Amino acid sequence: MSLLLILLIVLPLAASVLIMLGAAPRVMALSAAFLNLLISVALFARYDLTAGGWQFLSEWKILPKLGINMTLGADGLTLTMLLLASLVTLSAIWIAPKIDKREGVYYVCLLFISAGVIGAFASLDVLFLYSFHELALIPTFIMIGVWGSGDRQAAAWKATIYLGLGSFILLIGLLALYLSIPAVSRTMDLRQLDQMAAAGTFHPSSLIYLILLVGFGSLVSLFPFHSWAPPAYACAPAPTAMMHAGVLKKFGLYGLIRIALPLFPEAMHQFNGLLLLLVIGNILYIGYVTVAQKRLDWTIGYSSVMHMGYIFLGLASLNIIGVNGAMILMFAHGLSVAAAFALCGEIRRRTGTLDYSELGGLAKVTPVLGLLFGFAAMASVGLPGFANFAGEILVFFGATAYGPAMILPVIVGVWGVVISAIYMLRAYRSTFWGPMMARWDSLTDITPTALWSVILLLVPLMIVGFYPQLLVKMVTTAIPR
Amino acid sequence: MNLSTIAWITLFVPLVAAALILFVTRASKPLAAGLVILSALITTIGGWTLFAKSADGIYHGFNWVDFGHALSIPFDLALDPLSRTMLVVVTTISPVVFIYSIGYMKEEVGFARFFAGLALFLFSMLGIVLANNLVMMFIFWELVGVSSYILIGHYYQKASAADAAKQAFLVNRIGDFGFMLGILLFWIATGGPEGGTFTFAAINHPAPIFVQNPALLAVAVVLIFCGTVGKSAQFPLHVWLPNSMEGPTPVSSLLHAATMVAAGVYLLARIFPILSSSPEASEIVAWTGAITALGAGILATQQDDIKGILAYSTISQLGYMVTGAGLAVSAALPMFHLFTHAFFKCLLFLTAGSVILGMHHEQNIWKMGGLKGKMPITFLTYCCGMLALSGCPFFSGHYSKDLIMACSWEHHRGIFWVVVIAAGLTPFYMMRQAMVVFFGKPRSEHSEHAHESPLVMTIPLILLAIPAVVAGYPFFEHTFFHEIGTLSEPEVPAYVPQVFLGVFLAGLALAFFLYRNVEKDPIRIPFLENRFYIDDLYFWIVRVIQGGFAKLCSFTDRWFIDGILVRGSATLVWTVGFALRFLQLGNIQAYALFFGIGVVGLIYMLLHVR
Amino acid sequence: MNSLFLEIAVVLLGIVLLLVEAFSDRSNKDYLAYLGAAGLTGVLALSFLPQIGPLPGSPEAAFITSDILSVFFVRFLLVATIVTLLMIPGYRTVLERYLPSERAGGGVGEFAILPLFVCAGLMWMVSSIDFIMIFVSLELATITLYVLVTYLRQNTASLEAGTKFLILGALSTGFIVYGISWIFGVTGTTNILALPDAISTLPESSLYALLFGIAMILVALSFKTGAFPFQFWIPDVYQGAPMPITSYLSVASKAAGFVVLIRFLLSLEAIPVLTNKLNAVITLLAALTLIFGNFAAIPQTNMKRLLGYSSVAHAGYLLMGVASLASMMAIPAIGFYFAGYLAMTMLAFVVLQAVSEATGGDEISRFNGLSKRSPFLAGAMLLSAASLAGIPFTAGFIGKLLIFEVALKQGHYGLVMLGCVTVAAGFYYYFKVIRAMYWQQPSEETAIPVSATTRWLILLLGAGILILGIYPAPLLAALR
Amino acid sequence: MPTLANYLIASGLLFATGLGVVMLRRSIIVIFMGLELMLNAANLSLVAFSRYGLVSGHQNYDAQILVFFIISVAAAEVAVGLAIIVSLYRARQTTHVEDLDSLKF
Amino acid sequence: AAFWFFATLMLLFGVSVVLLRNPVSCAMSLVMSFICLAALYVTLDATFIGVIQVLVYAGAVMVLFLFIIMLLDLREEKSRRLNFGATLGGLLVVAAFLSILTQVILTNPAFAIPTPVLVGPQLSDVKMIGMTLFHSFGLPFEVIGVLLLSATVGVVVLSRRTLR
Repeated sequence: MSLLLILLIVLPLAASVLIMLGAAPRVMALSAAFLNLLISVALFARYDLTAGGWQFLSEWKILPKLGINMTLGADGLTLTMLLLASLVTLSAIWIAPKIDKREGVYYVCLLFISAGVIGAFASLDVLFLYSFHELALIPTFIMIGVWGSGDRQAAAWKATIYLGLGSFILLIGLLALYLSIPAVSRTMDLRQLDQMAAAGTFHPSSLIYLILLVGFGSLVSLFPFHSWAPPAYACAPAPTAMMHAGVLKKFGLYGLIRIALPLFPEAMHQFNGLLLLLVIGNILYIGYVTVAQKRLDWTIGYSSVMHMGYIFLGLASLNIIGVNGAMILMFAHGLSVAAAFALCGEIRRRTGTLDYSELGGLAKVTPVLGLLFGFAAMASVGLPGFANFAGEILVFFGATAYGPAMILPVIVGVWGVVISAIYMLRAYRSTFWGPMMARWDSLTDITPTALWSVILLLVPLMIVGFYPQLLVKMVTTAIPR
Repeated sequence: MNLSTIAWITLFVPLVAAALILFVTRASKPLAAGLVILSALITTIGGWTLFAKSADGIYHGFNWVDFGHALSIPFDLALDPLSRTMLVVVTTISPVVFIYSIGYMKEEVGFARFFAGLALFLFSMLGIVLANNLVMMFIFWELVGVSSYILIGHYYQKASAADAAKQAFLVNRIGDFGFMLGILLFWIATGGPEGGTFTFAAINHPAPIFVQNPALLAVAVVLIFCGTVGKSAQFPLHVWLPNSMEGPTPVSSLLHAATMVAAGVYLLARIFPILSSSPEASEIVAWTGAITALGAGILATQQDDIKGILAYSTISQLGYMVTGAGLAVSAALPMFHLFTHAFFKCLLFLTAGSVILGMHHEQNIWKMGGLKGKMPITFLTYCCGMLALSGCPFFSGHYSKDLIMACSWEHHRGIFWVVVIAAGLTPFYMMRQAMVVFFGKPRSEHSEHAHESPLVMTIPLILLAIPAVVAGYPFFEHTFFHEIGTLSEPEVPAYVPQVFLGVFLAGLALAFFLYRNVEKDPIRIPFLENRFYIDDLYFWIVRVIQGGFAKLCSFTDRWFIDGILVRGSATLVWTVGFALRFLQLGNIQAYALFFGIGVVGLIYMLLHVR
Repeated sequence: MNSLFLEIAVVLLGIVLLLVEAFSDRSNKDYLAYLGAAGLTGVLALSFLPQIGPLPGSPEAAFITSDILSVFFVRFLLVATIVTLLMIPGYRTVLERYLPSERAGGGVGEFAILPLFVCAGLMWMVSSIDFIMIFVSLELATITLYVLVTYLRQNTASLEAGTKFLILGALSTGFIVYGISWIFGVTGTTNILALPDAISTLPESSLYALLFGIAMILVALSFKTGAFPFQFWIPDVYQGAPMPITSYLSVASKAAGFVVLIRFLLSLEAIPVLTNKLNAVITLLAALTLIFGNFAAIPQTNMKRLLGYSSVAHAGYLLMGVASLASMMAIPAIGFYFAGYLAMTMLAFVVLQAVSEATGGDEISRFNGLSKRSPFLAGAMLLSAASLAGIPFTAGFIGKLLIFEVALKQGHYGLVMLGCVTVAAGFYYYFKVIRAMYWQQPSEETAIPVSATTRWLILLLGAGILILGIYPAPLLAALR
Repeated sequence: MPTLANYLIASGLLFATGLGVVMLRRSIIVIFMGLELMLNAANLSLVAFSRYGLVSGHQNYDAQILVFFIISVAAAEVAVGLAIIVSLYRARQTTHVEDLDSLKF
Repeated sequence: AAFWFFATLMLLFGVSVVLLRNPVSCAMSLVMSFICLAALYVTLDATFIGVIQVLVYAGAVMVLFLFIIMLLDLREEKSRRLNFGATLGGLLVVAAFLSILTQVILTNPAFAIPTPVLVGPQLSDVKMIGMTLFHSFGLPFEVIGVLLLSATVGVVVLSRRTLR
């Protein structure tokens, strides 16, 4: 029984308790995040690929009668997501600016989000998978409301209610799933669920899949359940946006991969048309919405919605290649969008505005910032050399392999790459290139802290981009046969 | 040191140089230049060694992605006659241009950034050359795209430069859209998850599906060809190349004349067997090339920017190559023209750069004049390049062009005549440029005080002038092309070469008499000056159609999905709550009344519901 | 030990305290509250001794039973009363402000003692199986509550609340009595457990009469449990009543009402002719209550009143459980929900009491910037709000989970869908408090004092919320 | 001889009258009287039931006991209620329901 | 005969409680209808209850009422504008209630039975009640006791002018 996973969850919580009791917030938070990164790297390295399957298991009995226990375990996908989570957490905490009001609350919120998402990824029990994710709801609400910018209150409300409703629908779906198990063997343990599904001993109604799709979908901002995301990300303080768009959002996809993929194969085939329709909505429609944006933060917010489309495309292709691509894309998008939001926040802190009409030519005064943003932008455009490209191309191969039904989605997807180039280059052009307003002459370039916390995100992105097989062989362990 | 090591080193040295500059020596100019040129020279040595040792074979690196049977994307280097020849071209021209750049960029800010960009480009270009499969090629294809983006946007403070860079990237992306689909189509056609592949070796044998269904094959090939259209600036995606002249001249010379834009043609040469196995596709390719050659030639006659003229001539020449690829019996033909063109066009751009420097960054030819005395070396080398380009006998360009002519006559008369006209235009606009720039009397005080460029720039000119003249001679033809495929002159009636010669002389003479000491262009055709209004048309499409659609989407997203569906339902709930709360009147009797109503209702329901 | 002793012990405790109060002349009457709490704790301890119900055949056996339901809810009521009593010292200043007393502390003593009698009444109520017993114990609790609600005699709000409570309460009494008489008239018995047999022998023709009686009883119980449209008294009375009494009303008396309702329905649901009818009625009540409680709470600005609406909302969720009584998990679910409900609601009230004590009002705006003025209170309120809204790792979440599970199991899909919407609404109005505490700036910076009792109370309740939320197994085992 | 139905209807009417008083009159005292009427209506029906529903020829005295309880409870209720009304009057100088609307919405 | 007489009388007085404006007269008619009710009890052979009824209601309760009315010296209800909506609603509810009730009663033959005769040598009413009360209803009786106690305390607390 390995305690490393529970340690991953406990460390942030412990740190936040200490902060509540008056320890120095930033120090505590940073050290917890750093330790977490170390642990997850260690886990990632120590995972036994030849054995595969679930490892580092540990279990606590919670409701044994109902077959609900807190079970932690990890396979390749989990570890990848944990790595993502701890990377982004550290970067987010590291890049957090000087907080003058209620510093403690700020870091406690961040740590809670981190703990929640880590717990969600590490849980083998569906109920805890869900519960841990909810842990982030209130902190996000508080952070956007207190330290956000722009029309932050409305954004916070919308996101909170939307996600609350979405996750409750999800809960209902999970309950329905649970109840559709023959009463003797009721359980929420993923492993047993998979076994049952593999053995064909239980066949949940495909309606449940739809409920789950709506529930998870609205957490992932699947079109048309996306309208909470852009304002929330645009208004949230950079670290929150990083955590939420980078990691938390991936939970919905993670859940679909873990639950829908193994348990609802027929249903997924049956409703693939619907899903593909929504995917096209995500890529094409949201893509063009993104093109129409006039502010940097909104552009990135919408782009993060659009890119979910590729991941869903990968899932919808229902084969090892596509799902693999989706998983890699989850990792890649998490890092790249986090970097983008981090730099967004840096720019906002310097200029106080992200309106294209007021920016321009900043590369002159903040060359390093410009360079980093260029990396982030190119990553999200899907340039080879970044993990995003690897993910996207795998998604395309997978989708192509699915069959003729995918012709249109694939064409749309490949065209989506052009769209994202359109808005990203536009964003870069109107932020960092072109003539610069005189009022920005005094801007200072990025601080070393911020520089390194962004590099922390970009380096893994490029490593994986150069050698995707590194992740491929990890995440493949999570793909149901 | 075995050959594969050499190959790998050759490929990665420039990347290392770029990385070093980026992370270590960003500050120092000489270090940056030194590193890059060093790496370039290493690649030169490597390239030539590989060529000399005729080190053919597949050098396996690692599996970039590997799902075993279902899909595996190997990262291999392919060395064969084709890639070796191309390798020589790239590795030979690059260091020369790099050296030239030292002089050209001396004064510039962002010197290091510029050289890092060049190194990155060299790496990606070599990647394209050595790639063994379509995906690898696509990867480096994108990378040259981004390096060209960086280099065009070197003067990012200039709005025009920034826009040009953006446009170049996007237009290429559009081409790559087709390229990607083509790759997918080839993969699925060759078996997809059941052992689909995309190594050139494999796809060049038509897959069974393609044999049964030639139309599908044509589609696949044309999709790949889209990549060429984008990268090699063929009509209708040619618009970016003239604008890319916003970049520093060495960039225009190396990327946008000699090597990168030729990658498209190289791609066609790579897939030549499959291309030629599909007549429809070949015809489409040929016509695209021909139209491009002609159109660009026409446009070149009315440009006033010294680099603009060259840019259009580049497009036109690329058109030749593409036509060649469409019509030839072997990949050697387009490659041959690519080969010769690389040298003389690179040379021409460098001379133009030297002129521009001499003119203190004045690019309008109508501000120049009478420079032949003031910058003799530049002038002479320019003449070599210009004659080679115009297809003057005994100059390299003549031979390659001649072959393309012959072959087009053999296969397709229509195309032949188009190409002939284009061939006639070339000497005309080149002569026009020469007359206006070098002859006559100065038209501005810049040209009064123009001066020859430093040795660091003139030596490269001389170095390039030599191959510009000789590169077409049979020796080179034999050395570099017989392994690729036959270049034997097809049997053509005597009038074909005569026509060719005739149009050459005609163009030359016409330009000579028209532009002999004139102050301003005697012929002004707005339709041509405005590039057939194609750019404006595209601009309009982007602004109105795409922009409009985007606005529409954003509007519906804001007001329908978010407005009505989301906020609407929220408001509904809020309203209901607000209304319900007014039942809570605070008056006991009201409560008693509701109570009574409740009682009656409850009893009634309990009694009568089934 | 005989379960009858518990109630009697509580009554005796009350009488003793009355005597003590009468013969001691200490002006500070807090010690009475503490004594009462201590005594009840003792009784609570007693309740964990192995107990037997009244001996079969003994006259009490006709009125009182000792089953899981009664055992659990007796303890529940004891805990609720203890918490209420511990709230009283913190409330003393308000009492002294509004009571016309010659010298300090006048009348405070009775305020601390009367809850004991209410508690006894409710304890009898939850363990009684006979309408006569139910009636008298209900009246014992209710009449005493009339007094307690009106206790702040010089505070018009309290008086108004008391009057409304009195009249509507008496009204419902009238109905329950009338209902009892009808059921007696038709079946010839007043014993709930005897009902099924009695009904089974009834002629078809007298079904309506029976239903009439049942309807009357349901009306009265809906009034107690605060189901729409009999919930109207709740927001007003909660807003006006003294804080500890409000929390007591919202937890204890509601629970007792639910227990009686459950007993009643359990005995009736077995009867085929009634099953569908009752099911339909309860489902409808649940739906209406959910809608009203949650939606009408959205625009509220007064915290106390908001909690009133929220208690209606929770009644709705509990009714969902009651509508699914057929499932054997229903009673554990409801019991668990109540346990969580006690912890989170009372926690909310304790914090609210401290805050309004310091700021002099119950509006939500009084919470502005609480996270600065007292992070402790803010954290506690955050926890309680989270639990009320049903965030995981709190008791509220597990409660909702179990309730929705049984509802799904019984196929109340409509209710479940409605439940989703109302839960979302709940997020809105509970988060309004969080918003006030964390987003808004405080009107003044001074820290809010928290007395030791309050602090411990908060810690206890908070721990309860978390423990129930993270490790619910033991309680559920106790309930099954 | 009157039948059980007659008594029931009588009690029902009385109950309804009480309800009417509660819903129509505005003086709290009178409303309170109405409530008393309702309780007594219940009593009447109880007694009637006990008289008509004989067990082994005797009246069913349970009902009468209940009546007895109800009367005493009612008495207590009246006492408390009137006390409340008195203190309300002392504070507000009114016994009018319409004056009690400070708590609403 | 007696039934009809007292029933009608009781109802008339009951209705007059609704109609009369003056609280005093309301109280008087209330007590009158209670006395009629007591009479009805007697017709149902529930003499003890009848007596209690007279004592408690006609005695204690009614005195209490009058006492309070005098104490607060409530004049006639100020004739405020009649709230038609409420009134109408109230009347409708009452009517609906009655209609359902009568329907319930009349449709049930079991209620149409004439008065059954009491058989056997029975102890007096009082004795029977006493016995049942103290034999089997001890527990509720205790509860009533507690109730009265706490009610007393409550009333004292509520109505003392000043508390000590």
